[in-house]
Amino acid sequence: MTPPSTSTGVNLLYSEVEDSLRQNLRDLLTVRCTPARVIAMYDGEGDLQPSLWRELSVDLGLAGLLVPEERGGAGASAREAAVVMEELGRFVAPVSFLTSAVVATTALRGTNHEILDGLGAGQRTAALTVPLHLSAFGFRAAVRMDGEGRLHGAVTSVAGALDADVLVVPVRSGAGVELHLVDVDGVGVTVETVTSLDMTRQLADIVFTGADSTLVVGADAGDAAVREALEVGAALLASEQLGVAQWCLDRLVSYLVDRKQFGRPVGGLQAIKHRLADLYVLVESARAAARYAAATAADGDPDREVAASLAQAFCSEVAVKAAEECVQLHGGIGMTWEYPAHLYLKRAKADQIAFGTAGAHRQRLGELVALNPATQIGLRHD
Amino acid sequence: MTPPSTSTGVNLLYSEVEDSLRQNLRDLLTVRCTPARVIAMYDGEGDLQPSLWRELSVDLGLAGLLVPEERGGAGASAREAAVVMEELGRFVAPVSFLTSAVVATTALRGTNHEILDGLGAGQRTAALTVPLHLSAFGFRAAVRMDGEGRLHGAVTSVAGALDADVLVVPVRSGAGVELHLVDVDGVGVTVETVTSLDMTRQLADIVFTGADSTLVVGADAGDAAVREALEVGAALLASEQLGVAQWCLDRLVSYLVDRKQFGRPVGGLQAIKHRLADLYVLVESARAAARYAAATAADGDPDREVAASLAQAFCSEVAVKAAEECVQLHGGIGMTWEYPAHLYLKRAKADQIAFGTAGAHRQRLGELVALNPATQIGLRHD
Amino acid sequence: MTEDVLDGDVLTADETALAKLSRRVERLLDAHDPATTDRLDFLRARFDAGLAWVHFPEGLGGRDLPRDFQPFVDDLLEAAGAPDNDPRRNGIGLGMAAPTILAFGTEEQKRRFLKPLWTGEEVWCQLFSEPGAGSDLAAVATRAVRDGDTWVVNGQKVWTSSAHTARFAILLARTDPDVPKHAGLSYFLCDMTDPGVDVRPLRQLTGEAEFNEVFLSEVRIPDSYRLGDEGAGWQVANATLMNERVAIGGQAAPRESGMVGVVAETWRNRPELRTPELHDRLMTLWVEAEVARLTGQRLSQKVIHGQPGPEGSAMKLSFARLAQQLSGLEIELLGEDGLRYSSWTMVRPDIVEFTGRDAGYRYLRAKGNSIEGGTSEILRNIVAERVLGLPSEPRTDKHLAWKDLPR
Amino acid sequence: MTEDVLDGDVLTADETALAKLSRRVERLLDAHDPATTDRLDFLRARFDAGLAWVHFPEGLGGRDLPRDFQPFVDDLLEAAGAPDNDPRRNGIGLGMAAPTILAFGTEEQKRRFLKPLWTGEEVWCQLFSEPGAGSDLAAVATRAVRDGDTWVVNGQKVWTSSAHTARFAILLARTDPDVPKHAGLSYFLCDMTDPGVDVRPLRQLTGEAEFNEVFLSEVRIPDSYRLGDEGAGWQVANATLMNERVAIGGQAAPRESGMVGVVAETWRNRPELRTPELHDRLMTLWVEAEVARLTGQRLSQKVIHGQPGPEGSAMKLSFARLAQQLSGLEIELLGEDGLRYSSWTMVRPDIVEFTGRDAGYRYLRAKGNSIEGGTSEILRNIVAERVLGLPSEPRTDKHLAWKDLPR
Repeated sequence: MTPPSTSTGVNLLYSEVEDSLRQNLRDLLTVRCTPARVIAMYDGEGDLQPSLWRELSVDLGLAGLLVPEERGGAGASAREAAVVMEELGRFVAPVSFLTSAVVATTALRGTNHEILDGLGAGQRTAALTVPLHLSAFGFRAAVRMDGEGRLHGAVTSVAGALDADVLVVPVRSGAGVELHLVDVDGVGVTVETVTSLDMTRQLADIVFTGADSTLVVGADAGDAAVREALEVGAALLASEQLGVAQWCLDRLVSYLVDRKQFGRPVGGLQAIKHRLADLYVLVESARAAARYAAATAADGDPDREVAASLAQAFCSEVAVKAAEECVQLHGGIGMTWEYPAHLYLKRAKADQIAFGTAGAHRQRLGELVALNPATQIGLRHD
Repeated sequence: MTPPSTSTGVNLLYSEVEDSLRQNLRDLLTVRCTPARVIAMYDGEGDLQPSLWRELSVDLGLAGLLVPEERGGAGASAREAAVVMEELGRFVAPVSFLTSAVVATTALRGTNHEILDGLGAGQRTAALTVPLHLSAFGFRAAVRMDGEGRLHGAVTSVAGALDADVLVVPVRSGAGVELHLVDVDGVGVTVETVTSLDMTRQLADIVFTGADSTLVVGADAGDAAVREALEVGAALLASEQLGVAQWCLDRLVSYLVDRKQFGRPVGGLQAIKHRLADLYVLVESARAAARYAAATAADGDPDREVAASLAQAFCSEVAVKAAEECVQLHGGIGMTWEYPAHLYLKRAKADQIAFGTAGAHRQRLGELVALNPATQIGLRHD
Repeated sequence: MTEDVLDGDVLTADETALAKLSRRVERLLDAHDPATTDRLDFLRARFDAGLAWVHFPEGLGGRDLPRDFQPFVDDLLEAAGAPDNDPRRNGIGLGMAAPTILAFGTEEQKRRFLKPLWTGEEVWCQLFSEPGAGSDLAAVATRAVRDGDTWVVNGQKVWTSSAHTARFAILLARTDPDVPKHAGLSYFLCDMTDPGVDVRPLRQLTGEAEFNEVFLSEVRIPDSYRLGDEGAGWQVANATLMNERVAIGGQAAPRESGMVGVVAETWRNRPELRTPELHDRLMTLWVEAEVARLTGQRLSQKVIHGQPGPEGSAMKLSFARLAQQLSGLEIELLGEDGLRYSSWTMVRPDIVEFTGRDAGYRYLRAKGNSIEGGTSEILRNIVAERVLGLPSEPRTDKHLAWKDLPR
Repeated sequence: MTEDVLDGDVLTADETALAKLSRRVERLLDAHDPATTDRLDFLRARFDAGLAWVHFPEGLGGRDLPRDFQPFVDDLLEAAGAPDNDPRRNGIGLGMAAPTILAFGTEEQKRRFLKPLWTGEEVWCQLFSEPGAGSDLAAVATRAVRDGDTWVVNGQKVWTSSAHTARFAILLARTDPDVPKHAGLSYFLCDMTDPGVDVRPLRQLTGEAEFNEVFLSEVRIPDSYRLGDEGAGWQVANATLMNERVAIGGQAAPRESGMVGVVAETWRNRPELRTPELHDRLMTLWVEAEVARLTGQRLSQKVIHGQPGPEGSAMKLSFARLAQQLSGLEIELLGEDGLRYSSWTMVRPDIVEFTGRDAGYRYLRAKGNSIEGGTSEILRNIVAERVLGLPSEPRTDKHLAWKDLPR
């Protein structure tokens, strides 16, 4: 007997559990993750990150969301993680949820290694050691092992490494890609901070010169583990982008209803109204795309690779568009350091590059849905 | 001593001669080329074309504008022809000016052949026998000669052929491309009408099965003559596109100032005003691009190939945009057969394909200004 | 969740309802073998069995069930070879007149009109728009003057599809010019066979006359055909329009339905036309179309047990924009073939396929998508005001009597 | 055309004027050898010779010639190794204050201010915008109250570039709150060394403090420093803004100047970053930038003997949009490198280069291009109303006394 839901496909709504998770997180972030504290990070006054991450990871238990229950985690799915990403985006929260609790955890989830206990409990924080701009379909390992089993190589622009105590390093071997754990403070590991466009997800350049490591995923499975981690990262980044865009829209609406020029609220001028209406359509569309990516990732749906690229191709543009409109329609105040709009602009623009640009994902989709590119450049010259 | 004009480059303004030419033409077209008569052409009630072309070509002398003075023409330049194209675009006039007086005449201009006398006097009308969508840089000749010197081959989607008495046919030969004159009514020539998206520039499919012909340009010069003709065609088509866009903007402004909804003129609603302001910016920009293409074509400026592709890459999009806005902002009435907006939409859309699409011209510009494409598809997968 | 027991198993409420529906379908098929029953007899029997539109009330073709149970019934009947009611012939009747009659009609009106509407015996059209009242629908000037128990109607309507095949129309007319314009309208059901109704084809830019102009001269409508209260026509008409926008924008459909599917097929079948530029533009629109599809799916999941809200306006905005951009791209992709057109001959089609005929037709016809059923400009106003809560335009026409407004 | 004779040849009027200019330059250089003359002495002598801005009147640094003769003079002097007046340090003075003083100033004001302005001895800034009066500039609340022959000014201004290096400011203040807002403003020249002027850096999203906030407390301005009539400040300020928009959008420049040149160079130097998608987007923007350049060139040909009109607003719209799209594209093109930023350290730059520093800076700074000097929204209003003649918005703030307006 066919259940009614099949007539409309994958469930794209929020569950009550997700709504309640969102509310708890929002309550905490409203108090703890204020714009002024986030802005201070750009001046290197970064005491926000460690304490905030402790509260989220331990007190709210978010670090263990994707850790299997048998390793002490919540055993939740990408759906719940996506709701967390939305809220973190809404507050441009500078925490390691995406890098440690989503990407690194996904890379390790199949191992049942004890590191998962620490990750799930929020006692350890990990970072997959790949450049932030890398997509699942563009991944190549940059680190190699010497004859004595020590690691060598450089990986630039790694997100989350500055807040991690353990690095999950993809290592080239003859038989494929292995995953190794490396202690951030270990001998032969250099982590250099990078002044980043988005200082709320600051990057680091990492160099291995004969570092010790522990093998956790063998050469038969490492490549797939990294690609899955990056694909889930792309899928859930869409929810962060949705949160960024939603904040921009909400803030614009409330600002422009209050702001008066020429004797009228600016939000009542038709040209502004139409732009906000268009933005609303984009944000609601981004929500459908992000929910679909999360739901298919949660269910291991065969369409999940399409869904992840679809969501990145769409949501990354929406977040940038929303942040740009947010600065523009605030006028001068949106350009100031004190007003938080720029935090969202910088996050949105950096997110546009993260896990592959929209253009790269469109190209990938063409391969996945049999819409092939021109076979030759300059073939048609009419 | 440096003349002052060099500080601001090529003259992009209209001269008094051009203004007066425009006014004469507009006066005539206002009376003779009414929307109702143009619309009737879509139902095959096409008595407008021959009489109108006679008045323009003979009475106003427009057929001989580009014919050298020594062959009885006006010896004018692409600047003046561009102004004529603007006005013809403004009235979507169904005449052979572009196909005969610009393109075919340019192809033959270097020959000093007596056919130029007839063309210049408006007694003969010619059509370069190439598909309308072909660009100068995409040209290849499709017709060949048999051992007895007779022509064979098919050329589809030729503009102007239905109104021409002589065809200017590019013919492949071992040494290059020759140009031949062929009588439209001659033996071995079949001209089949094509129901066209733009019936004001109706196309024809032409088949040569052993047709007699007269050689006018030899294999050493034919290819260059055709390419120059198509380049000038592209350069001046931009002025037609400007005229189309200008009509759409002017008509919208006058309609929307009158049209009242919700107790106010629609043209006073801010969202509409902003769209019309954006359209004005596009139209004025298209004017600069079209004038530059005309001026550089007139002067044989080394930048003329860039200018022609620049103008097509820009103006073809502006005309389509203006015509689409014209239909949309008229509301229902813009969709009706009786209202002339659709004539401009169809002309603009067909013009977008003519002489190469905007995309093809952008690609060509990349080659011309050393902005090379990616050397390999799918190279960058981040 | 309530539980039920069927054949010994404990079932959810949904499963119980489906099982019951399934049996009801079996009984209908047993009593009226599709292979031997007259088409219309079968459709009437299906209506009487409550299997026409299951979310309608019992006795009016439905069973008071959620709307999303309908595809289950449709699939069973289709599998058994049963005829359908050819819904495309009566889109306005099914999508707009029926839900409005259900919501605002008297018992007599529902009994009289819904059954022949559903079976397709009576096709419906819509007499709303006028030359002077397009986006500003509340400005309709068609007058209805009471004469005892009937109304005498005079005026001109435009953009009426199916007027030449319709038996009835939903009609918006001005019954009181002395009050502000939104307050002086009433909503009627109009018999199109009345001798005062004159239907003339209205040709559009595609060459076809898909719509009509309708001239109303001394048309007499009984007061029993008024839908909703006198003066409440604006509220009733708005309910109709919300249904229209959901019908246009919010349907669940598989990937690559509609315009995007047409262009994707052209791309796949014509490799010689491909360029890198066109590929990226195609993929951009493919992404947007697929996201719009998911957005429509999400919307229908949200409203599945409720009424359509202003979110449907957002969907229609996306639908229109994508149809236009995709059909415009297709012509560029086709290049030379895009310069050709199938035929400009004036015809009056019974059914309109946005994706039918050739690329030129699709391009031209799609221009109407952002005008018909609410222009995209009006829909943006609706989204801005009703969804985002932004202030409305300063207006002078809301409080003056209609007769005193400047024209 | 009048003719003249020089060295036996018949010359056009233009040629005659150029020949005369050439001789005048020679005489200046003979009398003040750049190699041995103090920079400031040379600049003052150049001003006195009427070679500073030839389109200004004689006696005020010019020769009443068309504006396009200036590059000829500049080129001759540059070739002779003469110093220039470092115009970028005093952009507001040269581009906005000077033409406004010339158009509206008294003879005394012109004599007092134009020469040290042109030589750069006195840098100028602009005190127009306020936190409560951004796009709605006529809403300025800074008060100027007359006290005998002086005005006492109190208020707060924002977005003042060069305030920390400026000696003078052009200032818009409210002198009469009892009349509608456009009628109660006056325009002043303000001495920035007055003890009541407090300049504080205003940090912006790039990390820099390129602008300032300026607090005015009991600042005393002599009435002889009022520019234009009392109550005519709005008209004077509009003339200033028109000059600003032309200065921003309408300069003649070679192909690939500005942002498009930066991105094109990145493209040429980094072949490994190229993709087909990025190529078409680059070419699209390259085309638009080149067309915008030609449009600016056409505009300057049109206005070369006249005053800037509202068409300058159209140019500024294109300039801002292109700077934003190009700088946004550059970050995508750079990919990984686009994720990095040079430095967030707070600095107060003397000169702002829109295309300076790194890609991230360009992207962020360009966001201001559609806000400063008139937002793109305001410019669209100007184009719609003043160029296309479309009706203005219904407004309630044009006839009420300023003090009675809702805030």
